[in-house]
Amino acid sequence: MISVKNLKKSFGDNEVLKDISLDVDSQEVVVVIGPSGSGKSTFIRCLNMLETINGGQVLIDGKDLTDKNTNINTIRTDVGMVFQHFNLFPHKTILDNITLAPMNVRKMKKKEAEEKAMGLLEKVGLAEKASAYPESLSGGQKQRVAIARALAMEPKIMLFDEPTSALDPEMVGEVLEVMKQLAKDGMTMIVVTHEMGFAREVGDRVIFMDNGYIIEQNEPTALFDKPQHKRTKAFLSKVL
Amino acid sequence: MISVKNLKKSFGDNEVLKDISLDVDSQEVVVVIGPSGSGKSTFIRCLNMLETINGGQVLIDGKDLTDKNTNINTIRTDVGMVFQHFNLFPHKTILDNITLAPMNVRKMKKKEAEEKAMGLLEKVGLAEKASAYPESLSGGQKQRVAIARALAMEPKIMLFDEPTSALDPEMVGEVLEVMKQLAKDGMTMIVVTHEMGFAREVGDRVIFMDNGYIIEQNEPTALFDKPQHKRTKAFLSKVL
Amino acid sequence: SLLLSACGSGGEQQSGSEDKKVLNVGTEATFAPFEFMDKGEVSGFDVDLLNAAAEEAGYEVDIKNTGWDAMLAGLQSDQLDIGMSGVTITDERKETYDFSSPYFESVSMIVFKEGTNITKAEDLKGKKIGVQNGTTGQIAAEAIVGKNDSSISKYEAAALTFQALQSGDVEAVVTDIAVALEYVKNNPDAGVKTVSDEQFTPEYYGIVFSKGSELKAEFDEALNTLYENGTYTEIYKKWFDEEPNLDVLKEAAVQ
Amino acid sequence: MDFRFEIVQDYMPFFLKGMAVTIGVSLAGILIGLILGLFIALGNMSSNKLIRLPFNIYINIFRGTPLLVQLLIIHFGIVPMFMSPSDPLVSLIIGLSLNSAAYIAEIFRAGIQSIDKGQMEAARSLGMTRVQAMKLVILPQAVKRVIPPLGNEFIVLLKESSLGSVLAAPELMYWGRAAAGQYIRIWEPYLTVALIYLVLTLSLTYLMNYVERRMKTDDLR
Amino acid sequence: MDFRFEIVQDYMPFFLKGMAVTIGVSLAGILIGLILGLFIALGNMSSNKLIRLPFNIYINIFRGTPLLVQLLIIHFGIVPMFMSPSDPLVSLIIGLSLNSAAYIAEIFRAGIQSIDKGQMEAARSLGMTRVQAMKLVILPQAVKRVIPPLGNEFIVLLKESSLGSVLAAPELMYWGRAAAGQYIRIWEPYLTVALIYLVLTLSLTYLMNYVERRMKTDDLR
Ligand SMILES: Nc1ncnc2c1ncn2[C@@H]1O[C@H](COP(=O)(O)OP(=O)(O)OP(=O)(O)O)[C@@H](O)[C@H]1O
Ligand SMILES: Nc1ncnc2c1ncn2[C@@H]1O[C@H](COP(=O)(O)OP(=O)(O)OP(=O)(O)O)[C@@H](O)[C@H]1O
Ligand SMILES: [Mg+2]
Ligand SMILES: [Mg+2]
Repeated sequence: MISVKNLKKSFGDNEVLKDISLDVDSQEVVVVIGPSGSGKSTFIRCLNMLETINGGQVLIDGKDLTDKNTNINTIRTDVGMVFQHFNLFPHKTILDNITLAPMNVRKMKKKEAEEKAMGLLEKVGLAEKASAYPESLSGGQKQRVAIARALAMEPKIMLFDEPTSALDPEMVGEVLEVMKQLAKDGMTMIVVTHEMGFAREVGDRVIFMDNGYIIEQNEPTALFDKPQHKRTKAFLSKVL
Repeated sequence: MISVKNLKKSFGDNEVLKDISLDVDSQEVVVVIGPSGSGKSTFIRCLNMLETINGGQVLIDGKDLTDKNTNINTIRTDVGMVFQHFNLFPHKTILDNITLAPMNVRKMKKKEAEEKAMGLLEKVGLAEKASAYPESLSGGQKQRVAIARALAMEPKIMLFDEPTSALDPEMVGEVLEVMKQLAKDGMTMIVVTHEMGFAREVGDRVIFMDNGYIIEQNEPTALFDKPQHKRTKAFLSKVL
Repeated sequence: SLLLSACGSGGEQQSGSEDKKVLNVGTEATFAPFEFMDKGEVSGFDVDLLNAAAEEAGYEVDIKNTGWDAMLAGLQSDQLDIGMSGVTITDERKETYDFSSPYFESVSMIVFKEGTNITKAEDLKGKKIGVQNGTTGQIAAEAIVGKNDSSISKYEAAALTFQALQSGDVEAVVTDIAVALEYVKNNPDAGVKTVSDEQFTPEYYGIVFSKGSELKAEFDEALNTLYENGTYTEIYKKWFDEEPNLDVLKEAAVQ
Repeated sequence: MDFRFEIVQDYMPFFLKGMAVTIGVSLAGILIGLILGLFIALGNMSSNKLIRLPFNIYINIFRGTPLLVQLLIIHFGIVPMFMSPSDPLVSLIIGLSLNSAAYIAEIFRAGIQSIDKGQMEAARSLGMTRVQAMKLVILPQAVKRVIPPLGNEFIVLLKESSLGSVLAAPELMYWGRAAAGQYIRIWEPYLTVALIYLVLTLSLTYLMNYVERRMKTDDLR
Repeated sequence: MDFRFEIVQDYMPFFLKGMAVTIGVSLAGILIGLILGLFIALGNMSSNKLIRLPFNIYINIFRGTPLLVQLLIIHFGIVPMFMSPSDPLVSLIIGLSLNSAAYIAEIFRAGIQSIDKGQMEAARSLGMTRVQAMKLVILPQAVKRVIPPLGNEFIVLLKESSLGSVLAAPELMYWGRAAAGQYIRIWEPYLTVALIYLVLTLSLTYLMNYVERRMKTDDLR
């Protein structure tokens, strides 16, 4: 599904991703952890070309992102993204937030898009908020809408960049619940998170990144309980 | 040390604190928990008059905050405050951040203020950063400086408003460590936090607020393990 | 402070009681050939005449290019003693200021592009006319087509008036003969023609004083002397290359 | 100093006509300026340096030279090429539009850049093109941010339209100058004209504050 | 159209002198405007409505009326009370200062209000008075934010100083008008003058961009 080979990315002189290789299978849930500044966000942002790639190769569902003939907008409809700060469109109702891209990118009919959106809102438990504006929602509700919005494009892969770390603690659970359901439904997911409970329960694999490299990867229990690398140990000791 | 009687506070029509009464002894560490919007921040901001009080009475070390003759600036030097977002002064070095108030409010000599500041930086483990600017520090380091800055005024009470919730997880520990030390040294503290581990280990008492009221208070173990009130239970089930 | 100022000016006693009094004069030096900046120096017919008249009346004059608005405000606030800027004498204006007896007969002239059908003042009717705001040209044109008629455009400076003619904004410019000729001299290939008409009633320029100024009488007398002793004629010929008609001025002065 | 009210009275009909013209040309100027300004702002934000260049030059020239000179060039140099005889009102509107477009472009740019980067990223990550994201997500939000500075720009324009008097466009200041020319008195006409400008700009300011306050209340953050 | 270069040549020394005056009065105007503007901004941000009122009126009047009228009133109404005869340069500097102060006050207000509220709260919570917090914490940070808009204001001032020609202050536009009056031609003097203004404002723009870029590099966030 996703195949990353020797990915490199720099901002100016700052080499943020040094040599990342990774394969993710269909329906796999990969959790990425690592200290702040290690390049986690940059890595998943490269996967839907929010950052330009400086070296190496990324294949999404067989399509090469570094190939100039690849249409990034098509790729992006295949790769949904959920951000730490939700990034809902504040001037649109919840329903319009969700239907905007399907109607304008997929050229879906309004009625069809809205039916679909209502289905997704049902799924994330927010059907009654359809006509509200984002500002009236709590953080947890916003993030669930953001997930529904991404799903409306029927992506094959979902990327999550610390989806719960801007939330008040009592709202973390509801978002993780939605993500668990998504994983259960067979979505391919890459999740940057500090929620170790989620990683343990849902993750098929946990990747520990530091300083632009993948230092260690393993099944969650194995990685958390028996980290092999010194840096992994040091990090886990602080966070767990 | 602190005595709050029937405290009331509204923003316009929105009554945020409805009837808060609380006594805190010298050297006591009180942890305040509760859902978002319950009024925790507003409550501790009332204690050093960052919010004007609409009703009731607050005595700090015997001085009545609602009395017009009370000099708030003097009260504030007795009550240190640490904010969620650090609020360091970006245009000043770390050392100057700490010496600014002692020199200008307490009219301390520069040399004396700096010696004292270095002592405090030593205590929070950041002596080598004295001449750095805040932007070059990590979140955890910033918050430790903010604590040192508050301590430089030699307050009798320290207020903390979610001091670790803007931090990356691997930096939470270092800040809590400093706070623990402070508690051990006998500082009177009121701490709004979601770090239940800290509450358990350091707190003398935990207060659960909801919707502008203190719903329940008890020793940490008692409150966490046997919450009496329905709302307390509901909240704890989400967060623990 | 008394002490200080006494110390400061210790050496030089002001002994100028015998020096001539200096009069402050304002002008808007954008009205060639009457007054204009000749590379930094205010010069023109008005300047020479005023200098001569002042000499005659026993004054010195300090002529500054203050600009039009500033000249008027200066007169009204008594910061200036004299305004000398080809100012047309009208009854409306006399309510606010005192004018010297007329020192120049301003006859208006029509300037138009070659090919425009204008032979006399009446032809202005139905045409778009450009004038310089507040000048004799404006008075003359308004006498033909009516006050503040929409066919009249008032420009701030002579240069703009002629530019408007060039760009076709207006079909005719009505202005003082001297200004018209000065324009033709400076812009020989402008492709314009001029025509004058007896129907334009002559207007007169006067030196402007604030209301009730004692200077008026002295300068009237001085002007008279200049008419008599030939100085006026000399200055006139220097700037306009022809003999002045002194009788007209004297006659107008009587009215 | 005496103040002759009858001068004000005499010229009041002209002042009122002039005021209407002033309002008209300013409105026309800001409206055309808005359209041009948006276009220039988008051009000036292109990622391609060569596309940016002409827009940048445009902005610098129109912000860098006195409007008076711009008006003269437009009226006497450019408009006559398309229109004969050239009408000073047309030239004034063109001049104000082109000039305000340069300032409005900068207002739009600031407004667009003040929208959180995450909005563009979210839109792009949903597969929208840059243009779609601009049109559907960024601009609708930027509109609110630019209303206060646009209001200011309108006030500036209102006052600057007084330069139209140089072209003999019959706006408020033109009639003020005409009155001053007739009576060769400056205070009566200029103070009256200043008062009218003040009334216009203050009304605008209050209108703006009202709009801003309303926008804040039903802010859809 | 023929362009008579000798006119430009003849008047070049005067244009250069005028340019120096233009730069001088604009500099003086912005410097005095800065001091006044800061004072007005602080007054206009007082929590007391009655204290705010006069500052608010000041700002509205100076932003709401044409600078031309302000200059006339200052030169003929106010300056003569202290100085006789009043020097047009002095009046021009006073007028530009008072006018720019109103705009600068708004720039300062925006700058101060853009500083995160937490900064004031942190300062107050350490026991500083409002004045101390302003002086030690808020203003030093606001200074950076206001530099770009102040640069713009300086450019505006530079161009508006051309109204000094109405008072016969011998700045750049004055000499442009003088040349136009002497030769009864507009293009040679006005285009030259416009070019000089453009050079001045462009130099300033580049200087400003340079300063902004430098500030970004050693930004002490
Ligand atoms: N747009 C950018 N321009 C320049 N540098 C950047 C940019 N984005 C990220 N960086 C730098 O790249 C490095 C990695 O950043 P990244 O956001 O990928 O880390 P992260 O692992 O997601 O950290 P966090 O846990 O704090 O989100 C950091 O040093 C950061 O400063
Ligand atoms: N300055 C203010 N103006 C108006 N309303 C305010 C203001 N500050 C807080 N409120 C309101 O007061 C209520 C309580 O806010 P407060 O910040 O005290 O809650 P909290 O318990 O600290 O929540 P959190 O955990 O999110 O920090 C909220 O409804 C909030 O919207
Ligand atoms: Mg990140
Ligand atoms: Mg809070």
